[in-house]
Amino acid sequence: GGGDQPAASAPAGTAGAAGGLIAIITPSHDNPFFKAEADAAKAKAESLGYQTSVASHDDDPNKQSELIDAAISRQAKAIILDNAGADASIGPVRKAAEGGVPVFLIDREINATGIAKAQIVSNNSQGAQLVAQSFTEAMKTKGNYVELVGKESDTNASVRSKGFADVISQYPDMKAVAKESANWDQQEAFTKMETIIQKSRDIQGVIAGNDTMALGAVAALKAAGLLDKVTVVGFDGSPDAIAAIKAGEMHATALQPAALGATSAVEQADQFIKTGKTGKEEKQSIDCELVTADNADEFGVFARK
Amino acid sequence: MTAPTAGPVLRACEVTKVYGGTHALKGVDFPVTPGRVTALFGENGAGKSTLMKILAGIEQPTTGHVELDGRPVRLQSSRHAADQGIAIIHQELSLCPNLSVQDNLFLAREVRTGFGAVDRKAQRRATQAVLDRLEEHADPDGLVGDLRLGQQQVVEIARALLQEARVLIMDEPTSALTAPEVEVLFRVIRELTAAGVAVVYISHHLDEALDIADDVVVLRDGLLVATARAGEVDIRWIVEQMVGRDQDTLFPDREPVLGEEALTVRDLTVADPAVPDRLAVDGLSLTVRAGEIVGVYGLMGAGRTELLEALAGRLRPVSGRVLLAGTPLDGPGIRERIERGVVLVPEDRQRDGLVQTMSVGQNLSLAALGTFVRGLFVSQPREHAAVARAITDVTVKTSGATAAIGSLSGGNQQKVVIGKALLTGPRVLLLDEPSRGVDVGAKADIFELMAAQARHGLAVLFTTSDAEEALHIPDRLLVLARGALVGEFRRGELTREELMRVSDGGIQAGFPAGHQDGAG
Amino acid sequence: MTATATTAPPEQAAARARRLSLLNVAFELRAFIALAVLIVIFGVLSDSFLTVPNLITMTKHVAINAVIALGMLLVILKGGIDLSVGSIVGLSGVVAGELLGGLHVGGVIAYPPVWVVIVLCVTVGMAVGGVNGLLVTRFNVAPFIATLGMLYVARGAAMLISDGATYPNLGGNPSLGNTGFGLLGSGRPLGLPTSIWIMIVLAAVVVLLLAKSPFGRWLYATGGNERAADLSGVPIRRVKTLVYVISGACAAVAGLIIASELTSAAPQAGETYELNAIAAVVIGGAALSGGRGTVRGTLVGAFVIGFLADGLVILGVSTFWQILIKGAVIILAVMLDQGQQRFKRRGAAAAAVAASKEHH
Amino acid sequence: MTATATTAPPEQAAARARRLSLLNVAFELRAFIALAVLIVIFGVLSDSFLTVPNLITMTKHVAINAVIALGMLLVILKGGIDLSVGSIVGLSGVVAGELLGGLHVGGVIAYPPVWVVIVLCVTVGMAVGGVNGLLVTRFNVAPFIATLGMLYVARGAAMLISDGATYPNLGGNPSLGNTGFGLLGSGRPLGLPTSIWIMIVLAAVVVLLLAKSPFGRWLYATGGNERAADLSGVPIRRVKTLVYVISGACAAVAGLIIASELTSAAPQAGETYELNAIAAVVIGGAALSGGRGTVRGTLVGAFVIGFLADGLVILGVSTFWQILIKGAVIILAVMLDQGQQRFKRRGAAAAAVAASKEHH
Ligand SMILES: Nc1ncnc2c1ncn2[C@@H]1O[C@H](COP(=O)(O)OP(=O)(O)OP(=O)(O)O)[C@@H](O)[C@H]1O
Ligand SMILES: Nc1ncnc2c1ncn2[C@@H]1O[C@H](COP(=O)(O)OP(=O)(O)OP(=O)(O)O)[C@@H](O)[C@H]1O
Ligand SMILES: [Mg+2]
Ligand SMILES: [Mg+2]
Repeated sequence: GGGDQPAASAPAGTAGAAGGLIAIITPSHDNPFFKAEADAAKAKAESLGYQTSVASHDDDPNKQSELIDAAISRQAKAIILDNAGADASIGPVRKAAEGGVPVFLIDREINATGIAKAQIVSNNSQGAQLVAQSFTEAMKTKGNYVELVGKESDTNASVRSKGFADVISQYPDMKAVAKESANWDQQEAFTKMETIIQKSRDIQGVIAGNDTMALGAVAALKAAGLLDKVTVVGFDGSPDAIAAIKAGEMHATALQPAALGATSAVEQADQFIKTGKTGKEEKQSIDCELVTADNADEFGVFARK
Repeated sequence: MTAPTAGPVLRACEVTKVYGGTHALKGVDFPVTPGRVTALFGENGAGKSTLMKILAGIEQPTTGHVELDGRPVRLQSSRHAADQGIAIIHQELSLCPNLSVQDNLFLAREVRTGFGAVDRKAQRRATQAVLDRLEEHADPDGLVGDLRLGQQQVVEIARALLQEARVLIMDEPTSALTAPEVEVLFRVIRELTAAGVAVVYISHHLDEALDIADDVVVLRDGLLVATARAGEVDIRWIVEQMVGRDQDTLFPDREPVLGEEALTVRDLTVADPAVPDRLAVDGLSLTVRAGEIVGVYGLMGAGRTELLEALAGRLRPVSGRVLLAGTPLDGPGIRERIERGVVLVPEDRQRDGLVQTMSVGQNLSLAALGTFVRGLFVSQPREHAAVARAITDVTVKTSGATAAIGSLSGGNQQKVVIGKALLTGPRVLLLDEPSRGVDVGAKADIFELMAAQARHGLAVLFTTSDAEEALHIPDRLLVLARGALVGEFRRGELTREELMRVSDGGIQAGFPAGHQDGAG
Repeated sequence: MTATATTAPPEQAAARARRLSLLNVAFELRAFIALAVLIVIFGVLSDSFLTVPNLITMTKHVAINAVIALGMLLVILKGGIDLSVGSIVGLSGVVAGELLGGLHVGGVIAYPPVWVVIVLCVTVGMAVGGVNGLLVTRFNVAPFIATLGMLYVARGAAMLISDGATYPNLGGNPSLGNTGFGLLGSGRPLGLPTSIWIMIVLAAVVVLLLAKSPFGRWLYATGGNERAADLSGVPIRRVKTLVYVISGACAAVAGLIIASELTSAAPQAGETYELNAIAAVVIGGAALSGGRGTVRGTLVGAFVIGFLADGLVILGVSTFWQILIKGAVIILAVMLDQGQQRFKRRGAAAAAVAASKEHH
Repeated sequence: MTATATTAPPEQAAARARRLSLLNVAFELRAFIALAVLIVIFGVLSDSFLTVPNLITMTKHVAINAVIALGMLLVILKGGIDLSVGSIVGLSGVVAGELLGGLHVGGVIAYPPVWVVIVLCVTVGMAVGGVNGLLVTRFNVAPFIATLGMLYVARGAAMLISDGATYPNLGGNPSLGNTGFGLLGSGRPLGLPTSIWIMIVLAAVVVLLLAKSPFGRWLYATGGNERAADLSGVPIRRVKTLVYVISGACAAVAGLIIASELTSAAPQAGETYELNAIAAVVIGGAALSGGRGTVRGTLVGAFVIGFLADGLVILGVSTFWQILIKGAVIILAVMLDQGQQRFKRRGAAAAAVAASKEHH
């Protein structure tokens, strides 16, 4: 929609008592996923006649809490938050709630209910299982595989890892030859993958906690001339990954509909601001979609075209 | 005043130089004549080095200018001056210890091969040649940092020679050299002047300087006070011009009242911190009584600084015992020794004496700070009172205790360092070259101060590189050579000539440099 | 005559002293001016910037960096640097989390009261600082390297203790008598957040320490000229070790504040905080070479960095620009400083010449 | 005859020279020993460690850090430090990505050939280094601060240019004639990865520069005794500026290698690489005070860090332990260094005493 108009010229009062500030806080925009998320929320909010302030907490819980403070003291109408840690974020979110600013969580949940108005998270565990399923099928349910885990101190890393395990553990012939953390980082995934290959070239699959790491692994496998023999799957559904899938370098990824979550969070915020309720229960999970060569063309930037 | 005959190649015209609060030069007009050796005399702090630095482009005159071949020039840098054919041997060594001898000699003047690489062979040959010319046996590829101070000074000389300059400035080139080494240098200088090179020669060894000089110029407190032909003057005249007053007023006669033995040192041996496999102090013994002023004379590198630093607790002796009024002083570090009454006024006040970032008052009170503490904090009234007293006692000329230390003249800075030491209420006062870089007035004050402290029963042990001081100030003079005691004399027992000879460690000319018959 | 020439007569010297002190003020104002400019700009551009609640909030954010920076100031005054503070922040939080979660002694689980937890965390910080000091003074490892090593060691330790996990709800449990940890972060004695009070008190203590105690004088002396300080009987080793210990303690306190505000402790907390602290100290006019620097300057520096960050967020400036601007501000501040220093020197020299003129 | 103790006739001087050079070797062996120990340990614990392909891979990983470290070595030899290299790595990758994506000149899009891209990226790196040099020499900002500021500025620039996004498939397009960028990372001339060749060539160049060129002498002189170097007419400002420019260029090359290996460029690439580079140089026995350090040592240092990291991965040691161990190794290496220095001095002193004793 025509949500690109600057905050100042936002059509005031499109919906009665609208207007006011909506704070959008996400992890660093140097990851396209969060950028897409933030852009979608911003566009939606402005189209509904709100001012927006977009900021990134770079996964530093303290910075996040500072940003929330700022939003409170600026009497924001609502906060759209992709948080910096399931436990580390509880305090700040409660603080906001007590400060009279409703918080709407997207993408990542927190380990507490009743303090955020909504927790709209893409179902990581479901997505992980989706990917793992297609991963095992592609590997004919047997063979050696490597798992690249995200930052150990990030809940999504463990949730996804667990989701993978739930599926793969059903197949006794699938062996994990290595499980390394690459901190969500491409270069680190590349280096670690190369080293792991040195340990054993007998690898049929790589399952990564996000697409950045998956692409790092792809580069390493390509260099080692193993790519065609190895099935690589990732998570997020980033444009780069989808391109790689089209190119046949990656097998699959789970696309989290970032835009969808963000926009519906803003809609519910708008609802709440006007009516005092969201009309939905707190925990809402948006299922991830499996992206493979078959349906890759149907997807754009973290959303169906 | 006689003017030099041939037209000067280089000339300082009405040059003044101001450092912070110090007026190092006050309108000096100084000509340098080709083919002649101009000896520049002056006490510590007279402004000799400053004048030379200006002629060599290292410092810019505050007012006035420099003329080369009669035309005014602005020498922006030492390099620029060097390109004009002006070479200088710096008073304080300026070599890179982490580079080899040849690298130092050719630094920024490297000989290059066709590919623009450094031509080590050529450099080594040239280095060997110039070292041979100076009869120095150092290895062209050895690290300068491993050389004896004297050898380092020869390297410094060699570098200047390599530049084949028209004007060669030598600021204290022999301060660490032994008589034979000096002989060699003089031979070289004569060769140079014969070839028409203009030489400026500065040395605290007056007779040595007078030997080599053709013209004599005397500076005092930044003013040019006299010029003459070397043939027409004698040392006595030079000293009068330098001091500008009757010797006796500068060196007051005193009758010491000697008390108990305050400081006793038995075969003290100290390794040179800079060059560990060299002993700076080698099995030295001495005593100083309360109320006595003992002087230590020696060439640079003789080990005086190490001796005093060992006594003050900065250097750990390798062996030997130190007794304070009979009780052993081994073990404890600087802090404890200060508390027990042994305090050092260091040689280099910029490096070891003053904290440039602190005020005059804070510098004065630093060493005695503990005594002003009441409860948790430093009691301001007590500190201020003490500081005020110190400022008047040591007669520091300053705008006040809060003035920046950098705003003081060299002499007054030195007085602050002494005042700091005295505030600790010492029983033994160690001073390393207290008169270095200090003007005549301040110098007299400092000697008077030392005398006064001695009268109050302090034991005073000080070092000097100045023969006049060595001969007149101390009640007893110890002469050091290469860390060993080579002579001990009462005041008046000794002439300058004897002093010079002794201080080489009793070397008969002809012996290879640096050897000694452990005399003493 | 010549005597008067070598040193200016009192009245002129006094005049010069006055001029210098004036310049000094101007020179410290530099940081203030930067801060003022920031406040004005942001105040004009956003009406929500200059509100009391926002100012309090921003000050609260500043407090954390300021607390670390005050410790860093001491280290820098000594002529050193402490890269390990960021990791100490994380470590202290983790230790707090571990302790509040209960200690397994023998079979039973003991829940230490909050004050004990705080004391222990600060002690841990001091211990790490102590190691830094030991490496620097005894094994004369360069401060940069020693604290760089400890940066990794302390972070690794924090990760290992917590196994990379975050400690949730540190609120404590009334039945266990270990509640009250939250107050550190969320308490508001006299209407101001605790962290601000901590900053104020700490600043006051450090001011006293530097201005009145012998230690302060020793510290300035050691930083200004270590050799001279040593020869004057200053216990330089003790001074040097102590500053690292204090710096460690400050970092630990900051870690506690953060953990308490979030009522949870993450092992990766505090990454790159050392850089912000150093920046604050330097913007405040301290010299990395040591001996020069003030508490006032450091606080102003911390405010500059903090207000800049928050202000840019309020204006909705992109994070990318924020990074770039931060760098530019650091460089500019120090360039200004240098410029002023040079100007100062020239002024002094000029005065001296003038003085000399009158005598010839 | 105390002669031996005080002055040295040729043959003795030679002897001392030999002794010192021996000690020097031992002292560099230190780093080698550390490396050997690592190799043995890992070799024993894992049979896949000491295989040729694995050694090649690990060397490839080392190469990136080594390339940066060689630039850093020059800066440290001068007595400075360069914190901006990590950001330059990111920036150079981004610039490469932007250029390979095509330049919009007027209406049309121009696709510069790969060699142009490479040249431009290196130029950008040199430019950033040039700014560092300018700040240090002209505005005498402390190197730590100047490069800290540029760390932020360069990173911010990288983020802004790329708008935080990663540049995918830099493989290029035959039709556009800008292919071949991948070779930098994946090419294997003579069986060795390009990056290793780059490291070897660069190391050779730096060795020549330091050992044979006047610039090398000037650099050691400036680091050893800046005043003396200045008085001898060494253009210290040019020397200082140049080292930062070279360091920037090296970082840019590293950035290109990474981008080419991944055939994609991320703006946040290279974060904290500066620390690894500094660690390598220091473990290699260089002194942060300047004037002391060698290419050999630096390479060994880079290998120690690289092999340590990869070895721990092969052993499957947790990332947390990896962090902690890295810190410990850095500290240990430098402590060893210091220890050796002191030992050296004590030994020498003892010898001197002995010498003088037998003559009394
Ligand atoms: N860089 C400087 N900063 C401040 N004062 C200085 C500086 N250099 C010299 N002075 C002062 O200038 C005066 C003259 O110094 P200079 O070194 O020229 O004397 P000198 O004749 O060489 O003494 P010496 O015989 O000890 O070498 C002294 O008072 C000294 O303290
Ligand atoms: N052989 C040497 N090689 C290198 N450095 C030396 C040598 N001898 C002395 N030095 C250094 O020169 C400085 C002065 O020499 P030293 O203190 O040993 O004798 P000194 O009589 O005090 O000379 P000075 O006239 O400088 O006081 C000291 O720092 C000392 O470390
Ligand atoms: Mg002189
Ligand atoms: Mg001395």
